[in-house]
Amino acid sequence: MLTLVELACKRDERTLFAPLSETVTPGECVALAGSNGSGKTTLLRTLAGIHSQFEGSFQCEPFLYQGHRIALDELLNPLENLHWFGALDGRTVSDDALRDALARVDMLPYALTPCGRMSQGQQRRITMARWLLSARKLWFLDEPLTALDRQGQVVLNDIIASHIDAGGAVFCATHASLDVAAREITLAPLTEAP
Amino acid sequence: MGGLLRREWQVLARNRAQVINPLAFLFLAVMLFAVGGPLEDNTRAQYGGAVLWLIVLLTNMLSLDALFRRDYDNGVLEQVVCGADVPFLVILLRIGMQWLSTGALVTLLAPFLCLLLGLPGHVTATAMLALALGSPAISLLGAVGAALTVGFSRGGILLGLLVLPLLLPVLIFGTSAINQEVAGITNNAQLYWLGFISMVALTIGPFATTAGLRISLQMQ
Amino acid sequence: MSFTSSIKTLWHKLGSPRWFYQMSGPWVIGFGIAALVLLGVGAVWALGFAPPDYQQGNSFRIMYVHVPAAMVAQSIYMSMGVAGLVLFVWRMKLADVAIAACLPLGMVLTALALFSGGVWGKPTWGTWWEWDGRTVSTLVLLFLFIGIYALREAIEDAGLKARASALVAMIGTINIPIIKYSVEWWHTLHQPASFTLTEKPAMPPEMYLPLLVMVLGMYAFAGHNIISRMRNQILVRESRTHWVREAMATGG
Amino acid sequence: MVQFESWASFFAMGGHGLYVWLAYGATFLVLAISYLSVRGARKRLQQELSWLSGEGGGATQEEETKL
Repeated sequence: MLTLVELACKRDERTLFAPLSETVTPGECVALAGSNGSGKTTLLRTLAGIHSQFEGSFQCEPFLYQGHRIALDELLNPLENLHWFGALDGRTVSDDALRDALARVDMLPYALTPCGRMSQGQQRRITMARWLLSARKLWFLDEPLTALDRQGQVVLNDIIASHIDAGGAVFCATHASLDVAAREITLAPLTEAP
Repeated sequence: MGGLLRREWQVLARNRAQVINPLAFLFLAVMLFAVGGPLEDNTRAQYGGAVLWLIVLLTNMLSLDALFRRDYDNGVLEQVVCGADVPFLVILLRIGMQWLSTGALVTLLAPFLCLLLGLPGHVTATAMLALALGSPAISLLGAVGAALTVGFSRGGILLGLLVLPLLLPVLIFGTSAINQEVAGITNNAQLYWLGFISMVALTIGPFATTAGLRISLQMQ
Repeated sequence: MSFTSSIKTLWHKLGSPRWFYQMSGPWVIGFGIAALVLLGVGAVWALGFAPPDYQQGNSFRIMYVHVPAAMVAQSIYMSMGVAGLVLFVWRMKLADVAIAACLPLGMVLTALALFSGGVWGKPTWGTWWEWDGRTVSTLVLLFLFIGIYALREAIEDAGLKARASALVAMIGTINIPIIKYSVEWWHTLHQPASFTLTEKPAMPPEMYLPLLVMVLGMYAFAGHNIISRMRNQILVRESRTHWVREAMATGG
Repeated sequence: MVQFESWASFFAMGGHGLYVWLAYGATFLVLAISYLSVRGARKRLQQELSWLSGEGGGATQEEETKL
């Protein structure tokens, strides 16, 4: 699903970590550990095609990327946002699929309130609904646990577990450990570039 | 495609200030020029065309600065670049919407502006045609500057510095189209040139804007 | 080796700054000597031996300094556009070194062209600044340079700085012909078609040859200056590598 | 052949001497400054790096050579 060959990301012409070679197969959850500034976010953004300064290579099938930013338009309500993200993928999202996704994250009553007026945790839940609606099998999640309350974390672990069982793959950077059994990769930060 | 367009309309409907403020500034600037400029009507007609185009250019710079800023901050732009099959289309739609809310609207309001600027009646048709042909180039090339400067907090100045030199031909041909109409000389050449420049901007604009956004996104 | 394969190997070698650094040493000296000779001979020829202009007298000699500066400045901007294309398509690091090296000299020569243009205008038209087709397009060129310079100052990340300035240089280069034509057209509109100083009339050889020598001299100087700036840039960017250390130790 | 009879008329340049010498002076001054600044930057770099090559380690002070 995802193969990395001697991948080393660079920022401001400096290599951040030792070259990495990994493969992620369907039904696998990989947790990316590493101290702050070790390049976890940069690696995820490189795999998502946003960051373009790296050495080595990687192949990955169509993916879903969730960065630090919420990726919701604060002027629009959840329904409009999710419809738009569906259109971004070139799909039209049916109403009951929307209803199920929102129910799954317990955000159904908030379906029509503009996202700008929601709390950070609620917006995170709406992005989880977006993951459910996206047809992409490979998920890149950057610190998914941030701003989630206890109940939210339960929902998150439940979603990831069912995604893995359904044959998807998750490649996520996180400090707190996930309930799901995850293979750990640590990035060895390069103190002095060769 | 429909879904993408729907969101643009929704954002436009809920963020009307983004459309109204530049227009208000446009009329304000025209008034300032009219008050500041010479009073006799014959001289005012001579520089009316230049004033009109200058103000349209500068108002566009104001609205271009905020073109991608909101999506850049809330993370939607990331999803466009890495999620969409064709990010180019989404960005072309966004530029189109910006043109609608500035270029097209100014073209529709041109009769009032020509009136305020003391341009004779028969000039209005040419002014509208020139604005319609020239304003796409402003939005398309301006979007490239907006994409490159969205990462900086005070990007507005740099946006103008990067884009206005490239828009000099639009100012030259737009102004002389109106001036020659005032003098009664045919000005098809200028209109063709404005159309040509807009076509060039249409071919390189969206691609360069996408490349610019990819650069700015790496600055986050 | 067939022609195409030697081009391929050259292209491949250009990818490594080290090869360029070692190869460019003699080029810098060559360009330097050529510039010295050409500019020296050209200046003496233009000042002492070229005939004065029948209308303007001796102030015409400023053209031998004004035209080369304006021409080379524009060629520098065009080469930055090409370097930008190379950087964008083939991701060659050397292209950004070229853009960073071309920028200061390009700006300085454009400003110089504007200054000498103004000094030339004073005795000829009585004003230090004449809104003439050439002066306006040189002024626009200066703003295009300043735009790239300001953008490079605003971006910290070296890789992004390179890609952003490459993009702006490419777009600027595409627009230069359109801007030039529109400014020339605008000028002819305002200026009745009298003898415009900047239109190059068919010059007799004794006027034209010193100009050619001065232009070649200016190009040689630009070559020398830009390549030595590129070498400095390479030293700064590759300062941690061992080959730079050895080169420096042996005074290379 | 030489256009001027005497050195005096050469410098006077038929009345336009001020402008001609101002333009030539400025041009060659700018070229000289540009050349010297590049050579100066190179000398500074050479000292910095050769001093460091003795040390063998650590980064130089990363500064973009300006003009």
